[in-house]
Amino acid sequence: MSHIISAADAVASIPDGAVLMIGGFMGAGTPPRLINELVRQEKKNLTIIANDTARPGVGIGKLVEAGLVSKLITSHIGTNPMTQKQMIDGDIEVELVPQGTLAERVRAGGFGLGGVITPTGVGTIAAEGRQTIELQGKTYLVELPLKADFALVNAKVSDYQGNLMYALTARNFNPLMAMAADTVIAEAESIVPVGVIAPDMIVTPHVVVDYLVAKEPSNG
Amino acid sequence: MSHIISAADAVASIPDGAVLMIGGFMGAGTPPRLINELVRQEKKNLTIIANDTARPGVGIGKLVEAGLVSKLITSHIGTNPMTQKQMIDGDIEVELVPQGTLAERVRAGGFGLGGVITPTGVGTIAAEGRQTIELQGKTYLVELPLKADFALVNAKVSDYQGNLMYALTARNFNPLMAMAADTVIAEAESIVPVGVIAPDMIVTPHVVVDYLVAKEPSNG
Amino acid sequence: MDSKTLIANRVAQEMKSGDLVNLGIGLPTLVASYLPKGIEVSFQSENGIIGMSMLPHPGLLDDDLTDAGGNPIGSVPGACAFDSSFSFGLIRGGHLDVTVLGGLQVDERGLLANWMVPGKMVPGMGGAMDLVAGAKRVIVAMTHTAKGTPKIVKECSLPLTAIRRVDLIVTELAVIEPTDDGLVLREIAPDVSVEQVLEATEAALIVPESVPEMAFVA
Amino acid sequence: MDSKTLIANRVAQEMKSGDLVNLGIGLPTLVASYLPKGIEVSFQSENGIIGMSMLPHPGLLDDDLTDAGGNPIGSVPGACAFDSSFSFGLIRGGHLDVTVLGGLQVDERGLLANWMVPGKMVPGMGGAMDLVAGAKRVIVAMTHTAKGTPKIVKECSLPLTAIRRVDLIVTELAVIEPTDDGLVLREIAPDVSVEQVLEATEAALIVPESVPEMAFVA
Repeated sequence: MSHIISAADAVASIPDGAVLMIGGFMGAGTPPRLINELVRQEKKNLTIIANDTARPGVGIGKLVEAGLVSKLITSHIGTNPMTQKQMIDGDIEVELVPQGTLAERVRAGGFGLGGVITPTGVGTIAAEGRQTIELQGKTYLVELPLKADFALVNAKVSDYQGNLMYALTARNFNPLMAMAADTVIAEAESIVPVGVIAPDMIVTPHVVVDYLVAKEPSNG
Repeated sequence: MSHIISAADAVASIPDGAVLMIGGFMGAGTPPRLINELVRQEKKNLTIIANDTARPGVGIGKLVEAGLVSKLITSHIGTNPMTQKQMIDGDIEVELVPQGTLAERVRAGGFGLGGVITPTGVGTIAAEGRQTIELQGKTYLVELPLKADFALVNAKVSDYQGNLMYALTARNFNPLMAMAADTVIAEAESIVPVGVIAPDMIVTPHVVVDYLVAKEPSNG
Repeated sequence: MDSKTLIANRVAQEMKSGDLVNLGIGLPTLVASYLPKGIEVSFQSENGIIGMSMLPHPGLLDDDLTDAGGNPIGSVPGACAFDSSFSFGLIRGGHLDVTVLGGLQVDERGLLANWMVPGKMVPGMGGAMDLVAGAKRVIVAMTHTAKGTPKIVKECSLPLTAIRRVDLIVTELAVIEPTDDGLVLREIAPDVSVEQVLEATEAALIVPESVPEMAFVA
Repeated sequence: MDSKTLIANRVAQEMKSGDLVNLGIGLPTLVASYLPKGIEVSFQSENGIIGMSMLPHPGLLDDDLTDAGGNPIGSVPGACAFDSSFSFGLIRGGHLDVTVLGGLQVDERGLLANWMVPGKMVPGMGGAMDLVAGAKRVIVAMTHTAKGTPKIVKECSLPLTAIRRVDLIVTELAVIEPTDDGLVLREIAPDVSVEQVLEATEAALIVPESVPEMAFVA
């Protein structure tokens, strides 16, 4: 069961220096109001775990642009020259992780698994600092789980309790991250009464969602 | 894209001695027509990977009753005295696996992961013969992936291409197994035109389903 | 109150609103019937649902909606269905607040054995090992003895379910809490004396100066 | 035909009906436009969909339906959406029949480097490492040289994407197949000579007695 909270109050509960997982893929499925609040409240020194940093002015790109990010665990920054510049200038520490491995590490964090055993990255520089394991005649990397202080997730629809469903490619990392953080804050495009979303359509159950961002009145 | 096939022909393609994953939990979500065909065609010496053997006369219980099973990898046989008897008599070799570990092992098989790192079973007899690994100060078991020659899965609805959706607790192991076998045979309660199931409702994409069991005319 | 009712009723007092709760098959299932008024919890069934409820009518049996024992159930509005790997992700990942399980033995270390009797009964561990390894709180709900033979023992002779200490043991005689120091007798059942509990228990029990009677809420 | 069209067109001939295909960003994306008639494949986008298609109309831009580059796409009837762990389960688990990727270098062992130039360009590997490690068939679609500097080299100087040998290299000059024996020149582009290919290639090429011209189907 989630508590209903304003975007401002939700973000106010996040301290400087927090580790945040943020859903989305190139901005699709990244919670827009929570991102804007992070910028408005000038949260400092954030560690962000996310697939990418989108483009300047888009999604997580806004956090980079505002200089709020000190560390990134991500699979791709090639579409955001600002991220690359801050990395080269030493302002952001970047840990690059293969995308499938990133997904599994977040899942492992949320699912109580001790790590991930993957063939991806074996023999490349992504294997540096990783333990390897031989199983059934093949070599794999052992990748550690990821957890966060907060997960900021974006859903297409939530019910009043915080049961979430996602739409198309905006799903991506959101359901995985909703399992892997101490505090889960969900923003939804629309919020409907309990029972409106069929049980088989709900991807994230309300029991893992701590806060649901309240509706804002729409003009029009 | 799946080929449409009769239940009889689908089962005829399964040789004696095959390794089968069969979806379902106490019979819920176990494909009924495929089970009946396995019995009718008297497939011998099967290795079955499944959550349980249900009850006598129900689901996988029918295969046990007919004496078709020589090996079982499963989490629970307590509800089927016939399975227990055949195990004690030495007719069925049973490997008991914690349920969550079984689910992850099947998933690892289908998802190309080299194994599963789990805290479940550490320090118990379920750890026997398992490699252990220390990560971040905790001890885990390394459990190996499971794959099968065939997966027999049961869906609530399929479209003509073999895109599958499941209902409620009949989902269970089905979507995991549909990823983990060389040949996947799906049986669905109903079959609808392509496009009828929304993209967010499809849990198993048609690309992994090799055969879809044809509709049978209903009387009534 | 018979023994089962008493145990289920007492266990039910442990639930807090908002908890995600998994009830084992058998006695633990009864707990759902005794939730104190105003306490709202969600019930998970490990075969793949949060939001299970009693079936309101026999005419509504659904092959696709069953509990972990394969029995037909109902679901509440806001229920959510998922596959077995997600279900155990909830359990193993620490999202499950409470699991209530039956027990064959619990020992002085607070370790539970509840899934097999070698040579006699080998049902398999089902989800029990994951539940004990992963749930935030593990409550064992069982009769105090098996036809007079103590089930709370010095050290489990039966195969362990996990090496994680359980959090509470509730029997028809007592409420016992495993701690760093050993098993502490927290409550006794109505009309039961501390001596009776000690007599029915093989394990050493730490007995505080005063042991209150089990509390129930209507 | 310009170079890109030629490469995309030739790569498209490699597709078989029923294939699940993942096209990398940039040049590989063009492959979808040149599928031979009657060949029906499914396109996966690793951000979470099977069944992506071109967007039919700019008025239908959808924030929730994008390709791996964040650009709006459409979907075909029977499309299926899923999360990132499932998407890479398809890739890593051997369910993806073909991936077409760009390349910075491929070497005599058939190993690919395509994700960073140390000190210059560090975009990150995105899904490339999983794709090369996991796809049944890896096709590299790239220009033969980078402004004259050979990209098919003796040994990659750039960081490898994986230690798995790729299956085919298609450039505007040639089709080259990495084998146990080394890189075999399979086809040359129209109006290109074997000598021109050898000159533009740093790696040793095995040249069969006859090297046919690239085949295209309208």
